[in-house]
Amino acid sequence: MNLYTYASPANFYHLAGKLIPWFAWSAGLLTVWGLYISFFLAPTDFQQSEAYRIIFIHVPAAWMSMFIYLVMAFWGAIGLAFNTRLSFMMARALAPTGALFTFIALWTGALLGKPMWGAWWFWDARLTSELILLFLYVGIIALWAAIDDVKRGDRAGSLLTLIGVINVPIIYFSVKWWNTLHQGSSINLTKAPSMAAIMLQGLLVMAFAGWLYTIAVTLVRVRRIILERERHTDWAKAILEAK
Amino acid sequence: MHRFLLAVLRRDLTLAARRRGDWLIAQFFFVMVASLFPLGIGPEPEMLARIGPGVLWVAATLASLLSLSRLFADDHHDGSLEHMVLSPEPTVLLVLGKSIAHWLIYGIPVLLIAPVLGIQFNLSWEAIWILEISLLLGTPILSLLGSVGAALTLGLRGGGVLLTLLILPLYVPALIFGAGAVDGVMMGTGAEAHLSLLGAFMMLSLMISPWIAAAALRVSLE
Amino acid sequence: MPDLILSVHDLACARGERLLFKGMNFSLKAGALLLVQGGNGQGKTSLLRLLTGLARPEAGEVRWCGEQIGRVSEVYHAAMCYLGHANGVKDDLDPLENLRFSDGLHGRAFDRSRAVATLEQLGLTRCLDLPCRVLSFGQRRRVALAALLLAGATLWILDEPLTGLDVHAVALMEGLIREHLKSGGMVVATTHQALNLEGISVQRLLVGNVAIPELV
Amino acid sequence: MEWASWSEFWHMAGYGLYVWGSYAVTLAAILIEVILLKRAGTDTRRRLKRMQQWEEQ
Repeated sequence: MNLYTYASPANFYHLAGKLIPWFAWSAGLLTVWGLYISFFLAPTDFQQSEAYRIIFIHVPAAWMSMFIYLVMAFWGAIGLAFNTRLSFMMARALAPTGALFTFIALWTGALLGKPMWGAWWFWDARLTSELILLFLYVGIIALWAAIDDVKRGDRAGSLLTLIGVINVPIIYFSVKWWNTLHQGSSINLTKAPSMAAIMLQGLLVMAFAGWLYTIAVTLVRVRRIILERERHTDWAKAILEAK
Repeated sequence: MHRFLLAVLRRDLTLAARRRGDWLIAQFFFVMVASLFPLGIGPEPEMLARIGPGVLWVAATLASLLSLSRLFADDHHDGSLEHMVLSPEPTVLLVLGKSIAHWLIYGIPVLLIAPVLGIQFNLSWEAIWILEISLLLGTPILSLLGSVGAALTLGLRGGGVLLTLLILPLYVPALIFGAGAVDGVMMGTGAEAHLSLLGAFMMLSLMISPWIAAAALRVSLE
Repeated sequence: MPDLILSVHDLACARGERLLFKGMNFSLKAGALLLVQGGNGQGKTSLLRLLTGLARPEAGEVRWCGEQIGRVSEVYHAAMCYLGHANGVKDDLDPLENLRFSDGLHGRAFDRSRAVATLEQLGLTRCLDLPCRVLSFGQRRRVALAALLLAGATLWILDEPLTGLDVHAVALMEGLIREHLKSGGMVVATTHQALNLEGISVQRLLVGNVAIPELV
Repeated sequence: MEWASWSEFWHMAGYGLYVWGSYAVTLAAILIEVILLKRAGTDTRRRLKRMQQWEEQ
């Protein structure tokens, strides 16, 4: 009973409305803390100079981009298995933010690559997988955009996410393997040679901030989707009247 | 069960024999894409041999996409797809049969044409032999994964372009292992590892794709 | 063997955002015809697609002999044959090849002489070896009907089976339905045309809220 | 404290362009998402309200 109370879109709409400010504000606070660590507490890396400070965005963004994809696949699988409307809406609400983080990871990866290894782009396993992940996000969003029927779109998108989630690790390892064969020396963006504890702390704080931001944004988006889909119900009409 | 599978295969092959133009287009596309590269890059034999495997593999994936957009579309249009889905046999079997038929119609000709293009690209006989094996293991992946895309985009506006967008990223491992095998033999590092990984990826596609494609087909027909 | 029965429980159907109908209940026994009536866009075709299992209901269930059709889909699809707006006839194949494939779909061996006899019964004697592309719409519809007859299904679900058929074919169709019901079959059909239904036990179902004049 | 002065901070030992380029684009991307989200929210409400009025007629 308790579990299902919030699985109903109407209740979830109100709950989400109450939660959004909390997530948004804590995301903001954590970002400030994370930025403080990354610019003022973390020491200058003796090998890589100040440019390495980009990893405080790059790595959390890359984590988020992959994690959001997994969460989308999770919600999609739940939706397909139990036919719960809300889980499909969650999957849809997550996708744009996932694509955004993928883009940020790619952009910062390029800006990190230039000063460190002398090229804007390296076909290393991580960046290449991020690029393909971006393609997958774009594909899913395009599929949703192309299908007018809500129910069909929900299911089709979730199926595509699922086959992607099986494929992403395979892509990652195949690219990694391909990369070692072709480049000899492997470049790894995450393994800064001297990963100080304070750096790890900075990465984690930024990643948490990213999470809270994602949750806040997703809840806003899911509220909009709920309202759109439930507009014929009495409670949704009441909300629209009130505004 | 096997009777059902055979019926699907037989029908699709008969239809392909009646409409040769449809699948010949994909093969000509394969030849044309592969032939454009030397024109764009230059005729140095060493350079061509270096990029040959990759180019042929990319051309093969693009040609598969061209033919995949029609995999279910024609049957959907004349209503026979509904009859097939409503048969007592599971939809998975239907999708499997159609994927196999697609491979026979698209993959086998690619296998036949590839050596000729390999010669154009100045590949050694050994490299051509490995290219053939890699295509033999790899083209079924294209048909199987492609069936998922074809089922998802069934009946959508601009379905063909969308199919490309959805499926090309999923082809990446096949492309890497397939072209890598030929590269490996040319560089003297051997092709076995690539080929076994390609084989493993094919088995995985064979086990998973028909289920997802069948689910997608039912969703698209709803 | 339990009595064959198709039943619908509290069925609701939505298309896009619009709820077409809800709370629909009926059951159909062997030997009976269910005539689904209603105006355009009221959900007749949607109802038939729910009955076949192609579409999934918004709420409620369709049951075959008391079991939800999704659970017994193998049995149900062996006992059911659907004829929709599209004929499901391949234009590049000739009528016999089409029937051959239809047999293959149901896992049966192809009985050529029976197929020829059925096509002849439907008046297609002269075009057995022509690709269906050159046949008229009505003739292609008859090929689809031949597949329906050969399928040997208990339950026929027919969406506008009379469209495009001439007077003779309509009479033929009436005869076929009558025979099918007499031998213990069931039929669910939509039609805009009048059918001669003397001596048939007919159930009528009005879909949607637009009443239409009686068609008999 | 790592930095002797603000100018040193902005300079980032010569890597200012890369570091600030990353942070600025990230900030811009997030701001754009938030703004688009806000706008989409009001747009949706307006559209739904309009449709509701139209349907009630």
